[in-house]
Amino acid sequence: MTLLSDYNFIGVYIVVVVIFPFIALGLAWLLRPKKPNPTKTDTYECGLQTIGDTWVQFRAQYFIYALVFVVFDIEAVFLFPWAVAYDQLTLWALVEAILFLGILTVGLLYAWRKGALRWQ
Amino acid sequence: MNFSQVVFIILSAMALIGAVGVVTNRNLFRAALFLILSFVGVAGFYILLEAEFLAMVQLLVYVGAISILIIFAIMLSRRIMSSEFRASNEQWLIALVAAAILLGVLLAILLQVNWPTDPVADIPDNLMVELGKALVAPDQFLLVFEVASVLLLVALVGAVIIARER
Amino acid sequence: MDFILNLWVELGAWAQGLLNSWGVPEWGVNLISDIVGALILLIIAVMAVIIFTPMERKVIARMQDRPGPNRVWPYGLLQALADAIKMLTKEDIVPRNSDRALHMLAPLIVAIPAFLVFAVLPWGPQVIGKDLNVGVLFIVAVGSIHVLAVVIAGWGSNNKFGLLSTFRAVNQLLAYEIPMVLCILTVVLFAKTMSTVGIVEAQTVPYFVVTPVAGMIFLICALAEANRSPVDLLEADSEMVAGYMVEYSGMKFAMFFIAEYVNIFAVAILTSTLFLGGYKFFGLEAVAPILTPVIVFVKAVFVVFCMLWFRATFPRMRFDHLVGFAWKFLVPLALVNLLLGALVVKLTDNVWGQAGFMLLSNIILIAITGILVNRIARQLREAPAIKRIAAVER
Amino acid sequence: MQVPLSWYLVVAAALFCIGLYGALSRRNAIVILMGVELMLNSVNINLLAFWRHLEVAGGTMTGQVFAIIVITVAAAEAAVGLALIIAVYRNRKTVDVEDVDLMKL
Repeated sequence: MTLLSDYNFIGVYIVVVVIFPFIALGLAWLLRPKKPNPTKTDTYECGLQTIGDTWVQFRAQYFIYALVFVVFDIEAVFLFPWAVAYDQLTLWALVEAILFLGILTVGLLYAWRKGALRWQ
Repeated sequence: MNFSQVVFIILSAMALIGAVGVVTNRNLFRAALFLILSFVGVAGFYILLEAEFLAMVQLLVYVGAISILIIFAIMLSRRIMSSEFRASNEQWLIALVAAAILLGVLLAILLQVNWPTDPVADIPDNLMVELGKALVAPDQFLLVFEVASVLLLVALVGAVIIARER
Repeated sequence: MDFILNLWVELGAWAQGLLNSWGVPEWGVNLISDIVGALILLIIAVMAVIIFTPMERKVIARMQDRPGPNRVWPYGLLQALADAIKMLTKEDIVPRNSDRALHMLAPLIVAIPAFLVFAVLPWGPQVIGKDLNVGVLFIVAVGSIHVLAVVIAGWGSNNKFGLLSTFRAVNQLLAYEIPMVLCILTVVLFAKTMSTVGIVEAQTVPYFVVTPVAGMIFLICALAEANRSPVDLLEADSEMVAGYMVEYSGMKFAMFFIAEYVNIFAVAILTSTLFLGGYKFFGLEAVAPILTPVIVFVKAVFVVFCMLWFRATFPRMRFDHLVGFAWKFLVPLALVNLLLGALVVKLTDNVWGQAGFMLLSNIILIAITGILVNRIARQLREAPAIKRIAAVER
Repeated sequence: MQVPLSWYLVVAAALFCIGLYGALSRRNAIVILMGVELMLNSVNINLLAFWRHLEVAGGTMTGQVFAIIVITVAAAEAAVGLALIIAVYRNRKTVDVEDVDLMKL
């Protein structure tokens, strides 16, 4: 139960932190003026009427960056236990990690070569 | 009913409400947000199971990476605000019945077994070290460790080829 | 004497004893001390806004040779309070075209990760919210929720510029998270633990001296994650109005504002914990444990000062350069540094030996990187214009 | 004091079936993918629940490592799956699986 009692505090803290914005916004709700008018609720574009859809042509480029991120995020997940235990491992652990990172670096280099990291 | 069990019920409410939200919501973006709610609930389960590393990984990978990927895909494939879509296909009723039957069967089997109520042992203090050792030990999961990197490489290369604009 | 030395710990024990003597049951005492601890952390985090907004304005003003805010007594130091009152009394506007529920959801979420990080940041050996076994991973994992708030804000507002900025913001945050995690991994490698207190305890030599490369990369990533100029592209005023926050007014905007400054404070403390020795200061922490929070705070203010210095010195980067810099320069460099660290740890068990070898290898690494960058830059400069553009864009 | 193992199994089964229903009944490819992610999550709950209640005594880490692998596979699947969806959308302007029937006779 020692580990779970660690997280009691985290749980209480999460509750406090989640309540805080509600209190702040509630206070503002009490104090602020409420005078709605249609011009105020326009989409803000420096005073111009907004033209067309909000849907601007988004690039698949953004998606590819996120893709590379996902792969490297998971690589980090594997390396965290490795790094903590590294002191008690043999030299082979280093070789294995180099292999692991080497394979992923090939992926990064591939994406780089193919221009996936280039802004078009 | 003790404290952990109350927390468990709150978390399972989160996970299940999130899951139901994913499959019933007609707005894609909101469905993705419900999915994240479900992920967070599952991360809470991992804490209750004293697998804190996995709980953090769940947050890091599912909430921080996969859901962002899904939201990007939604933004790329939908006109914003018109994100309503034709909800279900003609076989939704069959699917519902099939899922319900599967749930029934699973529950029937699960509840027959006399599962242990309490864990058999406490968590060792140096869990992370044990995990790290297991990952790189040749007689345990070394192959898995290396194959995972190959899998990630293949996924990266494949996805980049497919998603790139030509 | 012991009482004065360990004031913070003794104070907590005394309060718990007092509650016990009143006949409060065990779980009640724990709950009350948890709630009090949580409130203290929350107040410390909110203090960041009150301390750092005037500091930022004053420091930047000095660097730009102007007085800065000087109306609100004294010397404009209460500016933050005046801002708070203004924000509280501003009208709340929800754009007609927005997705109302999501628009309201984003400000509720955005501050949560920033505050949560404070739970594991150490102010002293025992003066800490909770010393988790997976402390630094907790920070990284919780920090990734920030991205989510940005996405919800951008989508919920239904504004072209807001959405465009959201895409930029998410890409920047994602790109700089990877080198950041790799630097944290290097630190974990040397400290052999993920607990924040454990990392501070392991720093006989501050890790910024042991591995300056990781320290610098971490600082750059910290700037990007906290959205500071020169890498503040997500709300680059001249291009994006106010970025994904463009449709937010009044207290909802204030939530983003608070989140930003709490983030800066958290990142500054994190930098001092991971690289500057945290609550340690040449043995002072052993002589006077009461001073440990002060040591942490001074180090954090120093880091924030460096961030402001950066802001005043460097011009804003172009977006493609920014993301390219992370993926093509910081990530490979951090990877090489991580492997160098692994090699050094295996080379010797002695802490000083490790520090010496690592520092040496880092200096060599910096030199090699400098030569390489210089050579590539020269090639680009001497190449014909067409080729140059093609090469830069690769 | 602890939560019984059977509770985890029941919730995981419910999560799996909801995910299955989502994957079978929706038209939108992205929602189908989300259903699959839910199913993988429920599997992970089971793996870790069994690890905690039955495996810890042996001191092995199979449950944890399996869970990490499942997360890795889920991420790879999401990456490739979403890339496919984007590619399909670019060519056919739809992500509705009913409309992507080019290979059908």
